Amino acid sequence: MSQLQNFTKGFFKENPILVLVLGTCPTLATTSSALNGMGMGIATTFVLIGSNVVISLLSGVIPDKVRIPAFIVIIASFVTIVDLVMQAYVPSLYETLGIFIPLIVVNCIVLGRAEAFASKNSVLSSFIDGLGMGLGFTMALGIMGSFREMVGSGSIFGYKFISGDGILVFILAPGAFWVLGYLIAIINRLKRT
Amino acid sequence: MSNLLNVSPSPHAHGKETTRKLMTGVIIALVPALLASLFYFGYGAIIVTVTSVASCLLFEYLIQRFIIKKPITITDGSALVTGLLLAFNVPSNLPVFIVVIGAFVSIAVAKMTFGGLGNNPFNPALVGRVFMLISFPVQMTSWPVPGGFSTGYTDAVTGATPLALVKEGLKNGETMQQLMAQIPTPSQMFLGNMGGSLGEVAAVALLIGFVYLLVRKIITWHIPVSIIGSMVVFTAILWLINPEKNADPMFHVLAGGVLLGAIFMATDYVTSPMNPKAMIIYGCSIGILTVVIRVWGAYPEGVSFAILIMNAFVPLMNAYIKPKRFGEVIKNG
Amino acid sequence: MAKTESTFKNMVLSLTLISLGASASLGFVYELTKEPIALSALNKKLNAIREVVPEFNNNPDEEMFRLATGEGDSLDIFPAKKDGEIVGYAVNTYTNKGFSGYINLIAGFKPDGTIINISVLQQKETPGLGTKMADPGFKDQFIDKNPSEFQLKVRKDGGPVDAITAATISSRAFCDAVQRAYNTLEKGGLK
Amino acid sequence: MEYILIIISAVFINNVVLAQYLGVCPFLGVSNKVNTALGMAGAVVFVIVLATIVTYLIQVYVLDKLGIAFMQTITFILVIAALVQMVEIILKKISQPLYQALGIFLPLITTNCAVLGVAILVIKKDYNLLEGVVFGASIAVGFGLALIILAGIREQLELVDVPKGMKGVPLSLVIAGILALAFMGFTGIVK
Amino acid sequence: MKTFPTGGVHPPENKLTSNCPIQVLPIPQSVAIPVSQHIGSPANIIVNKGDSVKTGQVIAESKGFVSACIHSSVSGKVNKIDTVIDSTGYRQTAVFIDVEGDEWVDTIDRTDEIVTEIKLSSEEIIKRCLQSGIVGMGGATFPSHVKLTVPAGKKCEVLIINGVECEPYLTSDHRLMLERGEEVLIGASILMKALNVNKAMIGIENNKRDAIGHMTKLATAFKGITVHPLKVKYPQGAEKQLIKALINREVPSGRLPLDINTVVHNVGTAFAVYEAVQKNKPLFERVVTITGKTVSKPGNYFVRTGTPVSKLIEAAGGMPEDTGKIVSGGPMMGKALSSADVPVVKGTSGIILFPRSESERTESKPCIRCAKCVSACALNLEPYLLMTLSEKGLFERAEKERITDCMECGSCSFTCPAGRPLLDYIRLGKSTVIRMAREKVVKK
Amino acid sequence: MSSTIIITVVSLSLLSLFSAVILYFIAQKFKVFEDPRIDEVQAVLPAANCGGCGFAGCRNFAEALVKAETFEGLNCPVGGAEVMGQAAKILGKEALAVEPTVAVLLCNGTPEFRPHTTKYDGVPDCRIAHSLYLGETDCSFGCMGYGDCERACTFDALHMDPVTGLPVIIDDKCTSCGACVKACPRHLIELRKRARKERKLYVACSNCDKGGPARRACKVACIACSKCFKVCEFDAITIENNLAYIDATKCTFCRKCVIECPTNSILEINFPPRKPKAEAPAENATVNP
Ligand SMILES: Cc1cc2nc3c(=O)[nH]c(=O)nc-3n(C[C@H](O)[C@H](O)[C@H](O)COP(=O)(O)O)c2cc1C
Ligand SMILES: Cc1cc2nc3c(=O)[nH]c(=O)nc-3n(C[C@H](O)[C@H](O)[C@H](O)COP(=O)(O)O)c2cc1C
Ligand SMILES: Cc1cc2nc3c(=O)[nH]c(=O)nc-3n(C[C@H](O)[C@H](O)[C@H](O)COP(=O)(O)O)c2cc1C
Ligand SMILES: Cc1cc2nc3c(=O)[nH]c(=O)nc-3n(C[C@H](O)[C@H](O)[C@H](O)CO)c2cc1C
Ligand code: SF4
Ligand code: SF4
Ligand code: SF4
Ligand code: SF4
Ligand code: FES
Repeated sequence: MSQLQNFTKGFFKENPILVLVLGTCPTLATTSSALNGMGMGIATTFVLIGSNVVISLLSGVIPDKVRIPAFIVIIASFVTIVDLVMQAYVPSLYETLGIFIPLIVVNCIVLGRAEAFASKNSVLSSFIDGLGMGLGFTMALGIMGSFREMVGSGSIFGYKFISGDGILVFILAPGAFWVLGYLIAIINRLKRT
Repeated sequence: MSNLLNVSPSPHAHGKETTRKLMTGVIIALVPALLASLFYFGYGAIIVTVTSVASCLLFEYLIQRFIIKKPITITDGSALVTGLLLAFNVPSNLPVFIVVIGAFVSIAVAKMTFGGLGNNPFNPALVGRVFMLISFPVQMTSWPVPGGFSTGYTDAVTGATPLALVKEGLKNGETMQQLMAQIPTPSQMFLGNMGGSLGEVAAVALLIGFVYLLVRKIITWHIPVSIIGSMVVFTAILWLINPEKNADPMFHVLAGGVLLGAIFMATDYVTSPMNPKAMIIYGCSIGILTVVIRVWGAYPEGVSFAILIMNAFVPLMNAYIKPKRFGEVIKNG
Repeated sequence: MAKTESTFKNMVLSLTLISLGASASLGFVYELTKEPIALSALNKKLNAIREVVPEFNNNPDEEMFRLATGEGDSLDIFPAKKDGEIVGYAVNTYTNKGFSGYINLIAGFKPDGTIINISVLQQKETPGLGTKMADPGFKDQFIDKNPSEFQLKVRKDGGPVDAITAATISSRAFCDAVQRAYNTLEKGGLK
Repeated sequence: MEYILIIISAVFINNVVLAQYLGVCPFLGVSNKVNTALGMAGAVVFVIVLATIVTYLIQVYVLDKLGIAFMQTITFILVIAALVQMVEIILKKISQPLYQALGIFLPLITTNCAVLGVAILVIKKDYNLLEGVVFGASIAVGFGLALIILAGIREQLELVDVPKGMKGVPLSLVIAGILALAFMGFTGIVK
Repeated sequence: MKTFPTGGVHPPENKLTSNCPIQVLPIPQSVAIPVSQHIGSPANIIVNKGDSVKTGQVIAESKGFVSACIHSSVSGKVNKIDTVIDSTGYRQTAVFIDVEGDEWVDTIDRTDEIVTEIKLSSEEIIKRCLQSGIVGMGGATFPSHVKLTVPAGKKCEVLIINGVECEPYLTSDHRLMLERGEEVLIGASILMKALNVNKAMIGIENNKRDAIGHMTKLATAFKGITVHPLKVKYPQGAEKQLIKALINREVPSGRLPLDINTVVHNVGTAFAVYEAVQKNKPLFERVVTITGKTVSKPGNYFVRTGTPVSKLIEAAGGMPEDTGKIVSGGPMMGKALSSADVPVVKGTSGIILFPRSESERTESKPCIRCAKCVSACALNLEPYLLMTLSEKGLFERAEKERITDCMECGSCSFTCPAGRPLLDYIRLGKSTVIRMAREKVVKK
Repeated sequence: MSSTIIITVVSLSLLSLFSAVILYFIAQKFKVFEDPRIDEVQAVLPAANCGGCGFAGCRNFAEALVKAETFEGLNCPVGGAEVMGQAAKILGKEALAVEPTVAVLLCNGTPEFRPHTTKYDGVPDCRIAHSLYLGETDCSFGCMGYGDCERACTFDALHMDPVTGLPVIIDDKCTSCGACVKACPRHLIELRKRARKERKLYVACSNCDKGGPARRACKVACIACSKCFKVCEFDAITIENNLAYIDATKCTFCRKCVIECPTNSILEINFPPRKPKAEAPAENATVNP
């Protein structure tokens, strides 16, 4: 696989949310607006890249039996770093994303990539994989966030384009579930044709 | 084709009922309530009803035609029933665009997503209504006061429903006795002279429909009776404990959408249990949940939520509550 | 690359080493971000205060003091000073009467008790209804009003405040919180 | 009363999956059969209660004591991972039937964000140990409730023809959305 | 008025021929007598091509316990032994006889005199039933001697005579009770004697008031026999429902009436038993209703077995132009025939001709989960579920849902507003489940 | 280094140490032995999970293969010899040569040859129609055409021809899994040995009635006249139950029987056209390409 394919697969063919349906919780929770969604996406991307690189570096020395705990430690460190950095420099975003920043650690995408890709591939490939997957994730969150924000509050990236409210349900839980559900259905449909 | 003999497995006879006839029956049963709503809310009621029915039919048609690509079945009448009931569940001055959005959610999300008639686990009209209630709380909770047939559409005088009055009053620390003066009398409520969704106000009209449905054997008594029965029992207990803070059972039954819900919405075949035992459990649960939401929850009215919540349990009930099969118990006689 | 065998020694060793590396770098990042984190927390507070009082050049957070409400608790008062002179007080106030209970506001008062501005810090009201209390459309009606003559009551209760449509309860609660702040200031004699 | 409110709130009003968006992956994944859903629900209750206790103790007696609260994420997840493994083994040893019933779900639980989420929430909400346990158990019960309902509906839908593209995850998500909508009816029962 | 408690439907009765006295259908030129006219193993043919036979002569002997003898219904020459498509829808072995005159076996008492006194003992009666080829005339054609042989350890307390005739259109039992009431009652007494019971109950639906009146009057002369009017409801004639209606006992699932100490026999069977025992006349003739809304001369006929259905149709004024379906039996449980050449057999209770407009099924639409099928099922099964399960091939679950209890009454398909072919699939599931169970036993 | 860092390092290392130790013991104590070859074998199987091998899915079959002494009676019809060879290599066993087969339909009763005598108005399902009666034609053995076999085929190898009403098997796609054979209530589908160029020669009829009724029901029915039996020099033809059958393992494709058959019941498929009198069979052959 060329590095380009390696990079682009995360956007459509193996999009972590829309195709693999991993990491649904942050997807649902943080996409009440486009900015929040993308913030979450970027935080995850950082963790993905970091853990992918480190794991592919260390994969030779980690014995199989402690592979998972070792990966978890590595991932958790990056998550904590993101946590601290965001708290320091983007406090308002940090507050809205709340508990979902530490929860990146259990996001199946991260561990999944570590297991399935980084532990078996070169550092460069792993970096690109992490970047592609992360940006794919960010893109999906961005799409969901923009849609929910547009319909739910009548604004886009915080700029209101209608007076009054949108269709509130879309920024609440039911809207989150529905938008993701139909998005995946559309992707399924596109995939078939 | 030719004049060959037909051969098919038995039975060779079929009853008169068809899906369409049943749906038509429901529509006929809804006519008294529709007339009552015209009488009380004027042409706002017509605008809302027509919009709702038309959009339900249109959305069903469009989805079947262009998305699912299956035979078009809008003539079976189920979308019409959904449209009518959706309209019956909203204030008569609801802006048209909200009605259209609600109809879209009812048909597209709650019904066609699952493949259409017969498959949906949740009552489409109620999904639409709750969606609108949460999305457009302001519009969905300003109720026109009955103003007679010539009431305008947008300029109607609004007021609170009896349930909302009681809820807010109790929250403000008023006693039931003080509130009694503000709410309509039981006979006014029975006839439907109060604020509320356009189809839910006239108890008498709904009961006429109920009798019709029973006589035509479209529904059985189990669900409506157990809903109302359990509500009466539960509210009576609360009322006897503290009549200062709790409304009487009569009020609870007549106010709000209990009758509409119990007779027409909880009984929706598709989303209700399939055997009498389960139906009674389902009905009682709806009754109790309604009271819980009304008395302790944020919403003054809980029927819609209660039915939707119990809809979710219907598949489990169908799977685990079975009728007693004939010959199951070995009787020594 | 030859895989390391899963022996006991290797397992423990590698895991420990990884943890060592991880924790060391974490500790390091923590040290690095400690200060910015504290700073951003402070900034947030100051920004909120800035929103509700005129320009100041002291550090209100450092000069913060508490005043009893008379209801058994106390409120945080942040004095804003320009060149050493009090230009206003930011009062961190609350109410429990919201539709969903607790609401936290910060209200700015001129030394004479006139409301400068109000900012909602925390609330759990219903989206689309109670949440509108943070919109200018509602809260701006309080600006430049002095609670001594401007009764903090909604129209339904006979006051001059226009309640949010279909959210009288939240509006009432809002008034209640502001009233509490005003009362506290008044009692503290700072008015 | 306090506890009852915690229970009602966690099970119905702030249901983990339907309102807090935690544990959505297993909610979607293990909900095709009522029986499996029951097994999973049991396993989650068990693990969450255990994890809540252990992480609570670690937070209070290690992290807070040593002033390294920022290490919460990494320690919690390690502890949970190890705990789940241990539970699996012990279960295998002491009760084969129980292992058979719950065992297969245990590995799934490590990456269930509900477990870590609850552990963190308990600390965030400043619960004491008992409250934390009750809260955790109720969250798990809420998870189980949502899971079983969805499984029931999906089992029924297995028997009818749903549009092809909607089959599986999309349909489950739409159902979850409607369930979330329905559960909003409980709003306000606990303030 | 008594009836069974749950389920049931009320199809339009259409009993067009209830006032048509039974006529005798002329003997046709040739007959084809299938050797399997009953449940159980087919009989062994004992005649050869070219043999001359007399009316009432045995042409095939019963083979095994559950089997019945077959008698020639005419006199004449055996033309061939070949296959004929019968009401099972398949080709079956049959004896083809060219009719010559009508010469009866001399042991048969051909007088009109009614013999009241029962001379034979219990064992002799059972033996006579076997020899005379008596099978259940209520539809299942189960060899009657088997039902009369009460196994050791079991006891019959009450005999139930099934005069319900709950199927629409059919009137053969009705006419038989009206015209041969006394013989039926003597037949019932014979059955009582064979079963060693002293109580018999005759259940008749209330749409046959004249028969109820007539039988009640006659029954006063018979000790232990009572007549019970029943509310009109399909499938009251099914034995489990009839027992429930009459004596309020439920036959346990998968068991026989005898397990709750009853035996059910049809009135036609009682009449055949009378003729066999008192007149020594084997079963080669029966009452058949020929009817249909478009039929010009519907009526009830005594028909010799082996007579092609077309002869009966001729007698009724010929086949109407627009006939779309010929059904043997009632509209609810009867079999559609693939041609009019099918021979009348012992179990043929009626032939109904449906006009084309009534012979097509309605389109099958999605189930609206109205539960009407559930409330129509007299056995409290859940037809909608059974259908789906067997449609999707989930036979194990279908078995758990007791698909094998289904008696195939068709009430569910009849009521379904969506026109779903419930019973078609349930039947498929039921037979598959039974086959699977049998295979399991064989494997073990 | 500040104290925080030290505390951090120490505590986390201890924690990791602790969990590593535990995990080690866990791994040691509770090893579950599962033959790794099962996975390997499963990996080479086609993953169609069609059950054609007689086991409940590919994994079960892999287990059976690993356990089995010899491969006798074990075959994956979908993967064929190739896959069985690979599996044999993994397990170090001998793969038995299994002759590749393909599904053929033993009925050629198109409406042209077999007129309809009734109209079936029940559920379009062969099993249901079969249990009801002999079918829309007078042949109680022939294809009813409601496509149970088509629905059973997971490889898209079998389709109902709307004109003939008979299933058509696409040789290339058929994996000879046998699902259709099991599905057909009339046992009309046979798995026959595959021959060069997909040639086939067989009696396309299953009618066990005697000649008269058989012929009346269908013009191309086998009437068991024995002409083919007599002409066959290789003992490939047997006649039983009023029906001729050609044993594919004995048949040499000499095609003499085809000419003999008075009712054209024997189909020859994928043969080069005959020179002199090709009309009758060729016309037949077009029905079932
Ligand atoms: C689900 C729901 C949520 C509500 N949320 C609020 C709220 O957040 N704030 C509020 O003041 N009223 C809220 N209300 C409305 C109150 O119950 C009450 O009806 C309203 O405050 C009366 O105000 P009005 O007189 O302005 O209509 C809500 C009502 C419902 C049904
Ligand atoms: C396999 C089988 C065995 C039966 N065995 C007996 C029996 O031993 N004794 C008896 O009285 N009836 C027996 N019956 C007759 C049934 O009780 C019943 O009368 C008969 O099947 C006709 O009933 P139906 O027309 O309601 O289907 C048997 C029936 C079947 C199908
Ligand atoms: C659905 C159903 C309806 C039946 N209706 C009648 C009926 O109307 N009259 C009748 O004599 N037998 C009817 N039978 C057959 C009876 O169950 C029973 O087999 C019969 O009365 C036994 O008597 P026999 O063995 O003398 O035929 C029906 C059976 C079924 C399953
Ligand atoms: C008795 C009865 C009640 C019904 N109630 C509703 C209802 O409450 N809401 C609705 O959308 N459709 C209702 N329908 C129509 C129809 O069943 C419904 O649209 C299906 O849920 C769509 O699959 C009803 C139909 C009947 C026969
Ligand atoms: S045919 Fe079977 S399932 Fe249907 S109503 Fe009759 S007994 Fe019940
Ligand atoms: S009667 Fe028909 S539509 Fe109603 S539940 Fe039964 S199968 Fe479904
Ligand atoms: S045609 Fe038959 S044998 Fe061939 S693949 Fe399809 S189902 Fe299997
Ligand atoms: S071959 Fe068999 S299964 Fe296929 S259509 Fe013909 S009868 Fe049906
Ligand atoms: S992201 Fe929450 S469980 Fe997977």
